[in-house]
Amino acid sequence: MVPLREASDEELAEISERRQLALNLEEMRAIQRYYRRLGREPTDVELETFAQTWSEHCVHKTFKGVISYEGEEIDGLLRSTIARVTRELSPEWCFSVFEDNAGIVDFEGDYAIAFKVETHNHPSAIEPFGGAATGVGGVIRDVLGVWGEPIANTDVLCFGPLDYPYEKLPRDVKHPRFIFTYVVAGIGSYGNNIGVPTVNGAIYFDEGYVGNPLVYCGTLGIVKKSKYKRSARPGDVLLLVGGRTGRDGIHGVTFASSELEEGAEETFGTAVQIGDPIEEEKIKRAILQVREEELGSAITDLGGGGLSSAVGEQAHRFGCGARVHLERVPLKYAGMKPWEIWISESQERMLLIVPPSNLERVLEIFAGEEVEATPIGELIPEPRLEVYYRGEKVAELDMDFLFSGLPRVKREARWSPPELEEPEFEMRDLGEELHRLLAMPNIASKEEVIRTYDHEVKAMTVLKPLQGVAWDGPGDAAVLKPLRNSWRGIAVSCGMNPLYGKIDPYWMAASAIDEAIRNNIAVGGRRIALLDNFCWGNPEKPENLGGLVRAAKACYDIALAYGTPFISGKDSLYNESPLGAVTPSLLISALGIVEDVRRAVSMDFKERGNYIYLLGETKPELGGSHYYKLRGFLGTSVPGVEPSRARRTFEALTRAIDLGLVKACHDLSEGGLGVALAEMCFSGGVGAELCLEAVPVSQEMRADFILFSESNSRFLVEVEPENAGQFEALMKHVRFARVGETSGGELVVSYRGEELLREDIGELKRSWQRGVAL
Amino acid sequence: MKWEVRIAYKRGVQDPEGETTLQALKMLGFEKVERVSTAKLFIIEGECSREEVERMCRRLLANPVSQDYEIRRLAD
Amino acid sequence: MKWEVRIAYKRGVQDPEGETTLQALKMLGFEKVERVSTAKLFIIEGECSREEVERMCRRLLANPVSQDYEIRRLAD
Amino acid sequence: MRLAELRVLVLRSQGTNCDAETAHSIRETGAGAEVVHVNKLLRGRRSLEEFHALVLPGGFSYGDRIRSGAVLAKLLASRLRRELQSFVEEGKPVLGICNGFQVLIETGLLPFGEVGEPMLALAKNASARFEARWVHLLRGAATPFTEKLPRVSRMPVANAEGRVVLPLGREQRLLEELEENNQIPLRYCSPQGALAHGEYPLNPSGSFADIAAIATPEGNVMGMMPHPERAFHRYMYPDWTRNGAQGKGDGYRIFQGMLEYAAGRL
Ligand SMILES: Nc1ncnc2c1ncn2[C@@H]1O[C@H](COP(=O)(O)OP(=O)(O)O)[C@@H](O)[C@H]1O
Ligand SMILES: [Mg+2]
Repeated sequence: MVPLREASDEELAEISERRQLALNLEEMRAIQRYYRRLGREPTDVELETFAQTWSEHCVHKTFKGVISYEGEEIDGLLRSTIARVTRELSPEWCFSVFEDNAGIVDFEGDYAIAFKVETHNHPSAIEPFGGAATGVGGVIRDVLGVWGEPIANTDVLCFGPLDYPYEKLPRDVKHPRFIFTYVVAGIGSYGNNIGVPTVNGAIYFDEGYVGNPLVYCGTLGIVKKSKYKRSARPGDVLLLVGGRTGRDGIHGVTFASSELEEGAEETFGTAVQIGDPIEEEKIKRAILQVREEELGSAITDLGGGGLSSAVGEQAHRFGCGARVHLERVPLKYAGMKPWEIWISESQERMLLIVPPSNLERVLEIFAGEEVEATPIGELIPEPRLEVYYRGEKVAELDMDFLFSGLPRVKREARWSPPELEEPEFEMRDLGEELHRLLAMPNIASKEEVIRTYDHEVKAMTVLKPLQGVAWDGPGDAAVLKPLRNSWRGIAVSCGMNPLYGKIDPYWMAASAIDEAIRNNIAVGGRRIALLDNFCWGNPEKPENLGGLVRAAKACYDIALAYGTPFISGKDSLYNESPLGAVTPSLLISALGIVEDVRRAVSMDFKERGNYIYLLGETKPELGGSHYYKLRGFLGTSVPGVEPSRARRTFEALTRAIDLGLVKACHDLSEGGLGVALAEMCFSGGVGAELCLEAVPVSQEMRADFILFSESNSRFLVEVEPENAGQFEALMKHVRFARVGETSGGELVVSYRGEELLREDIGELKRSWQRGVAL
Repeated sequence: MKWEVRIAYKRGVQDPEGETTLQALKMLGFEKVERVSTAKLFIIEGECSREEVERMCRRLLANPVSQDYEIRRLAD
Repeated sequence: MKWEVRIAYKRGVQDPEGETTLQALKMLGFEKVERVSTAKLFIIEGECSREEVERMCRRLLANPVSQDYEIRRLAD
Repeated sequence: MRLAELRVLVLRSQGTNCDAETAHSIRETGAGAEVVHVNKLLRGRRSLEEFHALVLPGGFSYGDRIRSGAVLAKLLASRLRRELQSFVEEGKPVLGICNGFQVLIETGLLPFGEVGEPMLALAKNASARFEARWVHLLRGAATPFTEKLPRVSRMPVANAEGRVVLPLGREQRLLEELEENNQIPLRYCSPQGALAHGEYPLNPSGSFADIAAIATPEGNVMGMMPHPERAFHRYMYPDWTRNGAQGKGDGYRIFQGMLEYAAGRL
């Protein structure tokens, strides 16, 4: 028993602190009132249950709380922005959104696709190999947790500069190179071992990630709608399957909801885990068999909060209660306290709910795969969570209070534009600038990393991350063919622009959405669904939250205008280190449908003598661009998004692709026109001649700005001359122009008759490939 | 000089390789084995001081959060 | 009883991990390192004789073509 | 026997992860394929004898712990020795892909078809990394598996331990013997078909003498590092957007060769 009823505010705060509950005073007071009403003291198991269930990680207090922003009361940021897009669009092809571990959209016939992206930032900062590996393992379990068969992984990684000086590192902060090396190894190791291809991702480098590296892990899976069971009832057995429970991962969620302070290694050392992909592979086989035979009535993964969250949430979902006997949980070693068993976050475990009549067969399936499966309790009709240990009741909680007693957080949000200036500088030799841009770590080839990931296991990866004549060009999106007997495919892409956020998070978010979508469109994707992943600093600081609110508002505005619903997402707040808050980062992942994978388009130029078209308008938008960064500036002219015009471009391009008119297509992103064009050239082994004056611009612009502006919603397209008429007719309502032709072995750019740049494409490729070495 | 660095996961951190090895040994008929754990060695040669080897461990070879390392000087 | 089995690539068989570790250490500024090689340890506990551990090595733990093994008894 | 009557065993254990696409490939080639867990064989619930061919697919059997393929191989060699040996001696085809190749080497079945101590090793790639990339393969000795391949074929590798190592001091002699016996069906080469000569990444693992596959002298057992099931259709190729998505790929020919051989001898 923990004496709480008589505790003063100071004592409440002290209890929360000492037990690492990460509950604030108001929450502690709500708990205190509850026990005063009950007329008893809480047990440690109960307190821990609150700490887990009410953690930022599990309930997204900030995203669901009340935020006051510029005189406006935002009643639930998630509900009023991200989820609202989906509500207002309510497409009939969304099978399950925001309620499950993963979002699910229709695919073909009975098949649907699940997609989830998670972050594993804190663990990766401390134990990069294990942190990244368990990030992959965790998100794969999210897909298993919707009865999905995992078919592909994605990973987006953010690190400090690899040449960061050691002397500048605070104690306990690991060098970006160390983190990079081991994060990549961890992702590869887990994905390769479990046999799920890693097909799409990105890597960003920025000073803001030195203390706060970001590791986003995504998994896609195939769901059979008719076998998607969510029908648990009182009397059904709670079956814990997978690895044994140990002390590892204890307080992982409270850890994730706290700032990384000095000494975090000691405090949270137990939060570190390495993971065992083979165990998860066995679990996967068994679960898919249980699915095929329709033996389960519900399923969920054990993630943050361990059993305490999983059991409670499942019971809550089915409007009943649960009874659990903790001594039945198989342990790695003796001596664990009941509360430790209850909240342990040991990896590779899942919770199945099984009607008693099916239990025997389910146990047989798990035994067949050499996986431990243990009934640990059952659902009960009373809305109570009862936990026993060796016959003694160690917790009894009211489901209602547990799930609705959390005081809503109220937060202040503020945002004021940073004081920045548009730089003035002279144009230098554009050939050299192009080489240097291509070698910038954010733009340079990630081939060394990508090749350590198996991206083809399962033989479904039709459009691979690396494309072109030498199989090494940077693709815009991966295309998968999940069913052996259907040509229908899915396109997976992402978008992220941390640099823009330093100017305005609104346009950062808008740009990320635009980028994720245009990457998807570029390969032939359509009917696009989005996922959002916010990584931000402490939301209790109004300036941090202000940026977050702006980004969320952009998500609403832009995604709605594009008609692209959000189906899932996640936020990771409190990314703070001794070096300060993380660079606010919003990852947008996109999932599109490709009607026939044989029509998918890669980004490499195919042949000499074809026309090159540029779709979309180029504006003097270089704020946050890599060209500015190269010259040491940030600027203010962050790229905007004009959804109605962009949508016309997207739709026209999709039609052109469907008609087979597009030989190659690449979106313009970091480094703008110059970089995209160079990439298409060296990937295809085909040169190009470009006339800059032909580029459709919004106003008179300098040549270097035309070449390196990062305006959104633009594509380069290769079209055979005989199809030019048909292609141009399709583009009637789109701002576009023919800007050049594919040619020999050089990239030549001229402006009003003057040659600005003439570079050998092999040399350009070498610059690009020098950028990031593993 | 020749140094031997031995790196092992801390107690409490899973050692799947040790566990699989144990299972495999049993399946092959070595019934009496009770526990297997694994570790990794780096043998480092060169004119380095113990402090330098320490630093190598902390910067590259080991992660002190999850792993223990032990440094031993070997005869040349 | 507690045995330590040390498995390493035979001399003459390339040890890629040792080589990349050497490069990485040099990149990190440890210029004086001249050679790095690696090995793996299995710590085996149970009532087994040295002969049995020998047999484990030959039957499972080492590939005789590429690897050498060394067995050492540890204090319990 | 007709292809459709053939029953192929695709053997899996914990950590095998290429069994589904491998079985698909066999079925699409026209034969029957069944994925069976090794425990079923070990417990006598299923038997090798039921099948006309055996495929050991890729993946990470037992997590590749200790050494790639070692645990599964030692289980097979110690507990199914006789069945396996007679399967091979009857001339039934056995194909090991990637991890399966490692298993075949560790059982001793490669190179000379005898279950026993390994005579070869597959060691860590010279790059010390997992390597996922497409390679070019030069067809060498004729085996049932490779006879339908063009002189230069393409398939992807994806492994961390793919470097063939021959016993020290006896490399040249053994190599000559393997060559004389027609035991090296595939080698890494350039797109034009010139041997890789160890050059990275043409030979992605640093494999001795560019060896990508090894067969027994009889030719009915072959292990290969590349994954034919991932090169089964043209649309799986990394550059099909340049050269077309229609038709079967080189991987198909491996399965076709194996199955036609099995059908022919029954
Ligand atoms: N960490 C990563 N994991 C997997 N794939 C990656 C990773 N980083 C980049 N890629 C892949 O490389 C290709 C190019 O990515 P990127 O360099 O971000 O290109 P771009 O910005 O031009 O779209 C894409 O297919 C992407 O999925
Ligand atoms: Mg792109």
